[in-house]
Amino acid sequence: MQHVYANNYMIVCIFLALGLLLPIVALTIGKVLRPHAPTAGKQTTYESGIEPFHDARVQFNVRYYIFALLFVIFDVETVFLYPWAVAFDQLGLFALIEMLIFVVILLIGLLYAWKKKVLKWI
Amino acid sequence: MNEVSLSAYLILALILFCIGLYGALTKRNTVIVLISIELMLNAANLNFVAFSKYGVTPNITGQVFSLFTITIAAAEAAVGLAILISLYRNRKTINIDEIDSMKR
Amino acid sequence: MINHLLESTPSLTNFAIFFGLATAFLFVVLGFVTYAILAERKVMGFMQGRYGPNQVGGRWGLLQTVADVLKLLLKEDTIPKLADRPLFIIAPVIAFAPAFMVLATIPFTDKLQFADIGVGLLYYIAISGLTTIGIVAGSWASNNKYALLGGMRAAAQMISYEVPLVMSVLGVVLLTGSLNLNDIVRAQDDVWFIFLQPIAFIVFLIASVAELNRTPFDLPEAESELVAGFHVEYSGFRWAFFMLAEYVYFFAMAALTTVLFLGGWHPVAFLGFIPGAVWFAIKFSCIVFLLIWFRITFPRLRADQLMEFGWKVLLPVALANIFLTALIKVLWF
Amino acid sequence: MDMDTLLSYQWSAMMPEFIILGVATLISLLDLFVGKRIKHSWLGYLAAAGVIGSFVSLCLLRKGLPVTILYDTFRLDSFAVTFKFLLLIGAFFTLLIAIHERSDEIKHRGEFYYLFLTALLGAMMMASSGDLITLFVGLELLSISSYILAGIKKSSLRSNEAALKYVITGGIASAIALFGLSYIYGITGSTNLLTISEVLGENQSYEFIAVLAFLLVLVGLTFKIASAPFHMWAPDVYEGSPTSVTAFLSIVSKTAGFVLILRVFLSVFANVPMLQKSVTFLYGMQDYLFIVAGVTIVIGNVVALRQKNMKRLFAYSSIAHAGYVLVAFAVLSPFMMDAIWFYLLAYLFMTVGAFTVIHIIQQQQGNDGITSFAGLYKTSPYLAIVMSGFLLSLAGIPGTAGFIGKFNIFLGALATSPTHYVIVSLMIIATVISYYYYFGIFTQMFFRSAEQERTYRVPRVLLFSTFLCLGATIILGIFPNVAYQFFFNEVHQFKDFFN
Amino acid sequence: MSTFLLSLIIFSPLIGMLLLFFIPKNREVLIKAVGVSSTIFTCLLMVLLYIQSSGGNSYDSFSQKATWFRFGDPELYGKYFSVSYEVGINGFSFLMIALTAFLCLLASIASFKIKHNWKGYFLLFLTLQIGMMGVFAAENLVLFFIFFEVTLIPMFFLIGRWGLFEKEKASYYFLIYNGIGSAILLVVFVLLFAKTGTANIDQLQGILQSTDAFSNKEKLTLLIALLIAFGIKLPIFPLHTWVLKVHTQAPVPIVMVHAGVLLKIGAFGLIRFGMGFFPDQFAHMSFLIALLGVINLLFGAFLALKQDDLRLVLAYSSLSHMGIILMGLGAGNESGIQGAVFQVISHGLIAAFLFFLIGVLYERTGTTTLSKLGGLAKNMPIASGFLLAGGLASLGLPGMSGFISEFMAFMGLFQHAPYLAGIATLGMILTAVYVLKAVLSITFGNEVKSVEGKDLNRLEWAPALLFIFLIIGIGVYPSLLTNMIQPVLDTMVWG
Repeated sequence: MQHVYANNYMIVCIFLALGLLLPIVALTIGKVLRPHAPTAGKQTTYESGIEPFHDARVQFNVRYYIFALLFVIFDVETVFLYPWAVAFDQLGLFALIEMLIFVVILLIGLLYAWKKKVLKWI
Repeated sequence: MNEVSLSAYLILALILFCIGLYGALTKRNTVIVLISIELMLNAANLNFVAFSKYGVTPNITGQVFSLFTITIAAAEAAVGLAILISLYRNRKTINIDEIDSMKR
Repeated sequence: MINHLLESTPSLTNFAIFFGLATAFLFVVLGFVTYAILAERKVMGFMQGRYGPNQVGGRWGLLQTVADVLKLLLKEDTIPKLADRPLFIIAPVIAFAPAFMVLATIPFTDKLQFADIGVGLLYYIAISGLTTIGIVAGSWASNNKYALLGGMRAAAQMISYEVPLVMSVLGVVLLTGSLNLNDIVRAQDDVWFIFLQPIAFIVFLIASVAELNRTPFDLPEAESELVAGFHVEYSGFRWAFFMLAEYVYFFAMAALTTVLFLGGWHPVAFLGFIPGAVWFAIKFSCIVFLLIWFRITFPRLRADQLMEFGWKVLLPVALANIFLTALIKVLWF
Repeated sequence: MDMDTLLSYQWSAMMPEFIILGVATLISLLDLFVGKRIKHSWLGYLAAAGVIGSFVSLCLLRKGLPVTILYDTFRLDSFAVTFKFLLLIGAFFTLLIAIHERSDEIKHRGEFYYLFLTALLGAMMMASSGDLITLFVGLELLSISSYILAGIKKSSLRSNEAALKYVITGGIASAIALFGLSYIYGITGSTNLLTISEVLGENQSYEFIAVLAFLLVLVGLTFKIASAPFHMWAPDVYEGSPTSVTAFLSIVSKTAGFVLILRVFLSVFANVPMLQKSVTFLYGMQDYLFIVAGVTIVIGNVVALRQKNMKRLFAYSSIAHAGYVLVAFAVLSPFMMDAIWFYLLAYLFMTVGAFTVIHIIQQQQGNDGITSFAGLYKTSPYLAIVMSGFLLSLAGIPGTAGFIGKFNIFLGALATSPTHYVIVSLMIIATVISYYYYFGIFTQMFFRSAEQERTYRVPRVLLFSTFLCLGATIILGIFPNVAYQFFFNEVHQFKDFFN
Repeated sequence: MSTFLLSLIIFSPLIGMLLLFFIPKNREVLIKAVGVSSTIFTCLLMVLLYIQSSGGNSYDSFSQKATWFRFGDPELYGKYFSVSYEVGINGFSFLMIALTAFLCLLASIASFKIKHNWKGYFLLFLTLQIGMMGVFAAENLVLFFIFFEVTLIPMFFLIGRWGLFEKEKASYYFLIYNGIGSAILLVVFVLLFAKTGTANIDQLQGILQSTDAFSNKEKLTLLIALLIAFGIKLPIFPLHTWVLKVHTQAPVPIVMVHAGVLLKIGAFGLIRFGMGFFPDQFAHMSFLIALLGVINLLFGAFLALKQDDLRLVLAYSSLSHMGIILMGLGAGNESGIQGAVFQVISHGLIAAFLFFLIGVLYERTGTTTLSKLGGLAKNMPIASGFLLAGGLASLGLPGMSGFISEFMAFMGLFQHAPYLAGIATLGMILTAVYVLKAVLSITFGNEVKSVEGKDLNRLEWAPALLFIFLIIGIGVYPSLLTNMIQPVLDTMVWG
């Protein structure tokens, strides 16, 4: 059984290796085949034909970050939901109530964000 | 692939922890500092999980603990970033050395 | 045979064999992508009352995509001067590798599966999240306003829909009691989860479309406003890898939907004599067709509609579904 | 875990926590849905009422201890009860200050109050935890809530900086503590405090790791009490945060930190023998505790001499006081519990009172430099006299609670072993040094004159709370038996701490 | 009645404080009247106590004891520390309390010159009085320490708020020096308390002498610590700087009390604890103590000679006179100790008297600089007469109280260490020189500065006369005091 476990993860590693290898190999082959004639014009940043002005790394609307924070919270919530769901048969009704409390608290958080107009995009 | 021994995990965790600590204490960019803190927390997680599997008395508690830690770490990171954003709005920097409006 | 291999001691030979198999599979996937693109164009053409590709490779345009790929391979590769070069180069790889990795755990039939790991579903979800990093990295490295905008949108969209996606699957997990994809398929022996979990299925489908950045949720690459979104500066094969990643995800997501909701390789009622692989292919194709159909039918959403829909509708619905399922399970089973 | 076992638990033991949680939820919902229509200070009074309710329910729970529920992760023993009293009283007074924070600075009043309550909840969980997990979760609940509280003045740069520094140091500290906890779990295979103690007692083959874990946890936990290796956040955070939050940090959060230290170290390490030496583990580690305490005392008092900002000064002063309490712990005397408890009680009243006065003056003068107190005796004799009471107590002058607290610590230290005279002398000398800066405030209040004449309006609630605090400070100083009697008789003793 | 009388005396200023509390702060006359009446009330109670003690013979009935609070729990730890409220007096402490009450009365009269904030001033002044009387009456280490510290805080405010130009600096000097002193004292007390489990002074004395709870070395260390602690208060030579600041900067009534009583707490403590707790070690160190006394004497005298400010002259003279106390104590025999105790009382009176006069002088002339004063006898003959009398008392003219104490102290020291005593006589000569130099230059020297105002008024000469009366009274009829302190001395010298 131990071997099955190890082998399975070896496969995963192989997939990772292949996933990395394919682009590398393909791009290397491409390098051999494709022409290489850079000009200044080709290397400018594309900006619908006009000359690019100031740095592209502009400041973003804070909403993006707030959504990221929301995501972190709710994604982590699933850290608890998954084990609970898997073990739900053994846990029973009480675990359901417990999880309900937990989720309700998080829902209040969502509600909070909603009410505070955080969920409104732009 | 032989069974990886406990000490390997512990050493890895210790290394991660030290890297995190070093980063947290020396780096000037606040985001990197926050990431370093995450690294430290995750080193502890690694310890918990390793002990939970290969420890003196293997049991599930360590994994449960690490679940809690993950959540807490996420909350901490979220709060930290939120504070950083609000600071950035006022101060326009995330460089920890420049955050010194209160002189000693 | 594969079981035997799995039980043997891990060794270099094993590694070689697995590697060979995986490579073979990689080519299958590449083949699928090739023909999926063709199929998409064909179906689009059909629905829009035109022919679609019909020059290269005969009347069906069978070699059209191959020709496209070859063209891309030969195309000059330009990297903008202001770009962050190392990040620019590595971004497509980051985007592609997880897309292929997730395929490792999908059970196509009860025998044809690469890695049967206990937390297959979690693995899929965890790994698939990584692609976002590739996209954001690519957009950041381009140092281009359209690209950055597209990348940020992509990130926002993908993380927003990741939550309902993950939540909707929980209904299935609740019914199965396992994260193993094999177990999930086996649990659908009698009745597919699409019937037990219709809400979850709908949420999952919508969220998966958003995750795939496909119309009607293709804001990150909205041609009419952002030119091409995050990959505007990419050309040649680097661009191809973004596209490839997208289509491999398409493949993976369709396969996952099949596994989770359509009973995987299980046959319909009495048609058990047809092999599982065929059943899987049929269901899989249906999903693929459905997604292509979406693309042609629906107009693109506005960004605000998109985000608000995800957080205000899908997430509560998914959560409600979880508790409905749990409640039903406690009360009736 | 089926329904019956769960229903058989005595859930009422968690009543105080439930009340706090319920009120916090209620406030958040009220704030969301009717927030615009009600006066925001009502939310504050609601929160205060919740604290009082929790206090009352805690009073009702005093009998029939200890109660342990949820597989010993939550235990309500007399230790928890007595220290929760401190937490609740402290939270109550800080809430009163919070209600009077200027509304143009703190816009999110609803959040402000329920974060207060959740932080309090975390502290209370820590007091009652019998398990490393609940302990850590409580700790982080407190920490994370207070990070936000420190930064609640969103548009104030200083508040932002305070919060950021707090997050970073707090994060590092809790990571270090957690790393230590992971080793404790590793060598014992349990997260239950008492089980850990048992296992450690039986199996001493991992003593090196135990020592490492002890030190890591110690270093991590010093963050909460703002003592030596992790004290540097305190001045900046105290200065930058709103005064009510500063008061909260220096009272509730610090008390919670000591609760945690006592909980972890006493229940885990107190009964564990040490291999090389024929003493218990905690005695073996005593030197480290002394170093931490001594360095804390010296840093707190010496650096405070140079401070020109009231809140900064109080930050250093609170560091110094943490050092004093650590001395009480480090000497490992049998009087430890009551000495710490009494000192924290005294510290609570005097600090909260002092912060209330600072708050009033800062609010109406817009300046929290030490010179803002100049001529206070002229402009507002009441405030000046009340403040003097608190300062005298902080300096440990007889007749005030601070003296009795310190005296108890000295007595405990020297009664345990005369060799403790080193740390005691250090502490006493440091106390004399502290006269210098405490009396510097007196100089401002009584000897100097104000730059401009102004009158201070003291809100009625704060008048009441300062009066109460002053009364308590003096009564505890003259009749300390009031508290000691309560401690020894009313709550029946700490015998239940170790089983 | 008699059980509570002592406590009543100690806390009697509280009544005045309570009254003051309700008087509006701009009612100057009323406030002063209440302040003075309060001190008179205390004095009356002292007289009552003297009568009740059957003329100063038995003080046992005044002892009072009540349990106060307790550290630790006997059931729980098996060990606890109980602190009681214990007050009691013997002849010596009775004299000290009487001196305190008397000086406070006169100082409160002198306080009429205070210019502002009378209410706060009297509140603090009365607090100070409680502290001083409590120190002498305390039978318990903790109580002693509490009263000791209670004197500290009012002094800080009184100096810092009502003092002269450098008042803040002076108040800080006072605070920090005395803070350190009390800190050392606290360490010693807590050590004793923690080790023996009792804080009662008599019991401790018994325990320390009968058991070997402390080794000789520890006892010696403790004694040295006590010497430093009380040496700061007394003050002993290298620790004296703060006294100069206080004497020059503090308001006059406060200096009166300070020179008269507060400095004596050091001597009192040294006798009570140093000699009482560690008699053997004290005897062991007697030469050192006597030497310190001689150094104090000479140092103070020499520097007093050089000063141009009357306040500083008197400050150094106080220092020098404290040396005599140390010499007496260092001699360790009956006459030495008697001299020391005598000196405590007599210097209390003389120093207070002289500072009282300085206050008058300063009010009239606006200066205390010797070179700016002179020819006072012409304009203010009565004041000059008092000044001269005070000066003579200070230098130890026979027939005045100073003579008795100095004579006895020297006699004791001659028996104990004749050479040292020989050197010390030099100090006596110097004392005569500087006192006469200062006093004569003021009274008969060239008139430098014109004096505004008249000679002494009723409120000034009456107290002065009272001072003179007492000083001469003791000088002529010393057994008035010796009878009272004899029992104390017996226990101290013969064990």
